[in-house]
Amino acid sequence: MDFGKLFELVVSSSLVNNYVFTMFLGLCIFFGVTKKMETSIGMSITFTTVMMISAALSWIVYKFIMVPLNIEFLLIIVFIGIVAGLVQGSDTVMRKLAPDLYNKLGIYLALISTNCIILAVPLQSVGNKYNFIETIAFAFGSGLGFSLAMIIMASIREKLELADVPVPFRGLPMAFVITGLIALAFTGFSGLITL
Amino acid sequence: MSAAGEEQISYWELIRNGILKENTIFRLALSLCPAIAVTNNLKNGFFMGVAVVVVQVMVNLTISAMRNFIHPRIRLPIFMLVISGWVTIVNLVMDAAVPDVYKDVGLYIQLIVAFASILARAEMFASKNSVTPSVFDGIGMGTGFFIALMIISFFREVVGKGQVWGIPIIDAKPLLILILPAGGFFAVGILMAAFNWMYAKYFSSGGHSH
Amino acid sequence: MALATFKGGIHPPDKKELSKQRSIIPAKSPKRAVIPLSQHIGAPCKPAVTIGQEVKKGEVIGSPEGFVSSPVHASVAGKVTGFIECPSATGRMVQAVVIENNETEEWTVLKDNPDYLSLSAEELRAKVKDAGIVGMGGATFPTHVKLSPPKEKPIDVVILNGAECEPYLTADYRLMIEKPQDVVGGLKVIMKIVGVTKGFIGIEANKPDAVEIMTKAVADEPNISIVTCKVMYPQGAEKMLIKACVDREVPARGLPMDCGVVCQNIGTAVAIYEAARFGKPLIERVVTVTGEGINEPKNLMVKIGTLISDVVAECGGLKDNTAKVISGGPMMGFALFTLDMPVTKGTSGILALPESEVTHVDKFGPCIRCGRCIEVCPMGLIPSMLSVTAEKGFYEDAKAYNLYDCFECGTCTYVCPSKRPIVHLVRLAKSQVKP
Amino acid sequence: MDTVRTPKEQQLIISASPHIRSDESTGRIMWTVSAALLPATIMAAYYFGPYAIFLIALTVVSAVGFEYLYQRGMNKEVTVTDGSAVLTGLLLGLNLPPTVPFYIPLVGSAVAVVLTKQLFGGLGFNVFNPALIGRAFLLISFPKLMTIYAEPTAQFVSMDAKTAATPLGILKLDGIGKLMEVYGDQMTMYSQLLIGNCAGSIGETSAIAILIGGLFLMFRGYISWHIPVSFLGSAAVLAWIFGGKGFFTGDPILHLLSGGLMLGAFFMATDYVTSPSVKKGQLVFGVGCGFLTMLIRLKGGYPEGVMFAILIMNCFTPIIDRSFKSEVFGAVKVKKEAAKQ
Repeated sequence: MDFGKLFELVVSSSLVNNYVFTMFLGLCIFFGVTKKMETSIGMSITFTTVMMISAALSWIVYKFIMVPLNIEFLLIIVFIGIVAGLVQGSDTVMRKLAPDLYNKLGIYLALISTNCIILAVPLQSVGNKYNFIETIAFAFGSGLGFSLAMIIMASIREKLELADVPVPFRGLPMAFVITGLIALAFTGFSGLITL
Repeated sequence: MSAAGEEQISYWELIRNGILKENTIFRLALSLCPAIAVTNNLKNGFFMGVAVVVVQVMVNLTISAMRNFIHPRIRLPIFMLVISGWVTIVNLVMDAAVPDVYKDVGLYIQLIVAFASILARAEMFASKNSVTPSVFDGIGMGTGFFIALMIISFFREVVGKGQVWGIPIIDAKPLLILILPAGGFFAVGILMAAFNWMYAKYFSSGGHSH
Repeated sequence: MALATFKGGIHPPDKKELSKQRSIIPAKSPKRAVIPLSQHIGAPCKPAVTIGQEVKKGEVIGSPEGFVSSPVHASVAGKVTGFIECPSATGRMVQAVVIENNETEEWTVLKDNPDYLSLSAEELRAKVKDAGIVGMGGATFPTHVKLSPPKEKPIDVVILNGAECEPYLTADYRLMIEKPQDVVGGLKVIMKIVGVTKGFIGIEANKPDAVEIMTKAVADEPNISIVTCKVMYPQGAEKMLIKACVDREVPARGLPMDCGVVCQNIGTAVAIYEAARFGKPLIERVVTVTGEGINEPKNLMVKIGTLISDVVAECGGLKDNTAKVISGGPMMGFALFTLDMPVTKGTSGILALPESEVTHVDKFGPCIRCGRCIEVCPMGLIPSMLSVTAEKGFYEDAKAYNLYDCFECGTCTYVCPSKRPIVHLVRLAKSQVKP
Repeated sequence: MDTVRTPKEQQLIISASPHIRSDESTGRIMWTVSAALLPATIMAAYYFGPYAIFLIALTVVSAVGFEYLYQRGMNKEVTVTDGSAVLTGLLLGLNLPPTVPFYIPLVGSAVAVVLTKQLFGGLGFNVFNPALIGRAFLLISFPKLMTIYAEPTAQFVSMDAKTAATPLGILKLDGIGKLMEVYGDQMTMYSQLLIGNCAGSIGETSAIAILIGGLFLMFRGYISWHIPVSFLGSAAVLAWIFGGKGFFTGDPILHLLSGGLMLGAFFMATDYVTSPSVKKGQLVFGVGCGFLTMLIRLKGGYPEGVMFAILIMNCFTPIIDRSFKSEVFGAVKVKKEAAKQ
């Protein structure tokens, strides 16, 4: 196993090709939960975990069921089924086995099922023909990047609560401008890793 | 006034509602990802918009048609199935019909399946109404989204490249940043603020409540 | 060796030269003394005299209600002519006894105790209580309460506060120069009351003559040492002084007794000495009348109940350019809206400042996060965030920035380049939320 | 008693304590920092001629103008005299290549003042350094124009100067060998970089001029040592370790003296509003800037990383501020006692 490649994959998917700042995915959740620091931290943990598990599951299903059966064109239906099933399943399991954790993070689970990043990760990993370990690394990096973006955004928005933003810009428009500025700063990472 | 006339008005209201009051992008702030990702030129924005309109209308149509046959407890999985079915069809059609556009927007076409707005309309409107209003609702919501995409991508292509649909129209140094990620956020943020300002000034008053 | 001090603090111009050289002289006895019944923190006194009653100097006219309270005595001999509502420095109205001075200056019977140190701690504490002594640095907390620490809080050190870090004020300085033995005597009484063997007197290094005189005065007292502190505002704040003298930190939101220390002001010590030695109640105090707006700055021994306007008149009156009159020092004192109020036990100074010396800013700028306030805050707080959260009405958020640890010393406000009224905003936030 | 005057009581000013204030003001800080950039501006005039000065002047004037127009337009109090717009304009001007066309400064200051500062609520609330966002926006928007650097002529003519690559540009494309070829030997290279005789942005080339201004600010207490020292220190250490072919063979002095590192460390990273306000946080911020600068210089797609490094660390400032609060007096003891129990 080439650890250098995996490391580059993580750095690339978290910083250089950050889902939020360069791919514009997960924006609904990104803007939705970053009003408070606590929520975005909870979301980060839940998200990264679900992302890695669903990417792994999807990879297995794709490789060992869909390819042999020659039903790759049903990709979307199958993957969304996996994500929905996984979220539903982990909801039930967590409620039974770890009620404390469920009380902390359970509310975020419900939000995840219709999120595009969760779906984009397996789609991209299939598209880029990653192997199993690479898929996990890619999912981890993407989750890390999304978490980073959410935490930065939450900290800035909390600070902005105290600021006197012009009325038409209050709320979402300003969040977009901030995201743009962060994206501009993150442009500095471009060219860091050329995969 | 005749009953038919009233119905006419309410259909118009449905479309107007989708375009203005509940504009998916500018007002409800849903399905934002493609609003930035595919809007760096008008052509991509156009086809993405068309894809969304088609999916929204067809999903509304399908669900309202079969609304009496779906058991409420399993309705969400069925909705998801319907949506992903239509997305798959649109996806395959796009790939075949406009391969150059599909190269750019393919991932986002596939991700229409995760649009909160489509599921929300299916749940809130189509599953409770008959086929005709559902189709009009679909057209309204889809068109609202379509128009928003067109505005954003027009703005970004003109300022960022000096072109419209790939045809140069302005002979000056463009602000390249607008077709890049960061500029996309700025463009949407500024257009959204402009839409808020206009909406507050011209549309929210005079009988149309918030 | 570096001088003892604490972390943070500022150097405002000390302006003590205005009144430094003026010896303490007795002020004229007022024709009418207006003596508030609430001159301390805690329950106000209830009147112990009736209208028309003749009283002598030192007679009790208000008796304490409850433990945290302190009696009030007549400062002149004469006839009680009425009870009125008079303004206090903080702007509240308080009940006061009016005594028409009969100019006899006749004292009530006082019990002399040449051998005061042989009295028991209990007897001494009772004397302090009966003399109506309160913290004279401005806090006016009843001293006998401070000298009765609960058993679970053992005290091993007494510190006298001779820092007098407020600019302009020289009352404690003059006492140290003129009555060093009384100061030491007071300290010894305090040490006896709380039963400790270690005493310190902390003096800022800008008063070398006071350090010298006090060092001489304690030459025969092996248990008492003089600590020269760095010139730094707010060196005279209890917590800062304790840190400087014995390197202990009073726990956050705690009291000095939580780290085994009792802290008293120089003026209080002298009053304690006089109470123990002569049985004399607290009816007069040293007031520094100073500032660029006063014609003749002076250190006066003023009878409690003398009107500030009379005191000011005795110092040649105000100059034409006077814009602000302050009770106390310029950092923590109160701006007065009228001079028609009496000197009380907590009035350490009367300060008249011309327009050029006071920065009164109608509008203030946004916080530019320069961090100056964080650097100077002696409590290690982040005043910038306190001010911003309070300004925007997020009072609950201010609690996350340790709102209640602020003792409003004003260093942050002094240094703020945007002229933000940080202390004022902190008070606002404190008034809006519960701890 | 009649001779004694008591002022009419209504005339007494009532306000909350403290009643005295230091004579420091926001305006004075901004103007002093601007003044500290004077040596760099003079060197810029010497090396890049009148057009460079015209560009700087244009940036300053337009930054002030945009702030004035915005505040008038939004019916806000006009605060252009506090000098913050002047400073933003000056910093942006000094960060432009000396040959850009006139509209570049205009776009840059509009972005800096309106998008980065005023939209956030004006001075004190912006999250990003306005001048740097202005420059980053320009660099992304006009990648060609913003990377044409003129050769310093040391003459007061420069309209059609010869173009030249910056030392860092040469280093990135052709390596250290080519750089040595250009300057002859190491000492000449250092001295030329020190006085600023090399291609680069208008105000960033002369390390010594910036250093004079920066040390002046430090001496006056307007900036503390924490950010510049940790920024420059970490950058130098990383340059030494990773800058060469093997480990520990890099040239830290070359990296310190070239590009915008000095200007960034003393004047941009130390911006009060966008850097952490607690000292410990400032050290973290400085080290982060140094690390990211060297990461981008050595591994990234751009030859210079100072601007992006500071902007990225600006993103983290609120988090750093949350994580590093100052130590409350007496709190340590409480913690220790709690641990004992």
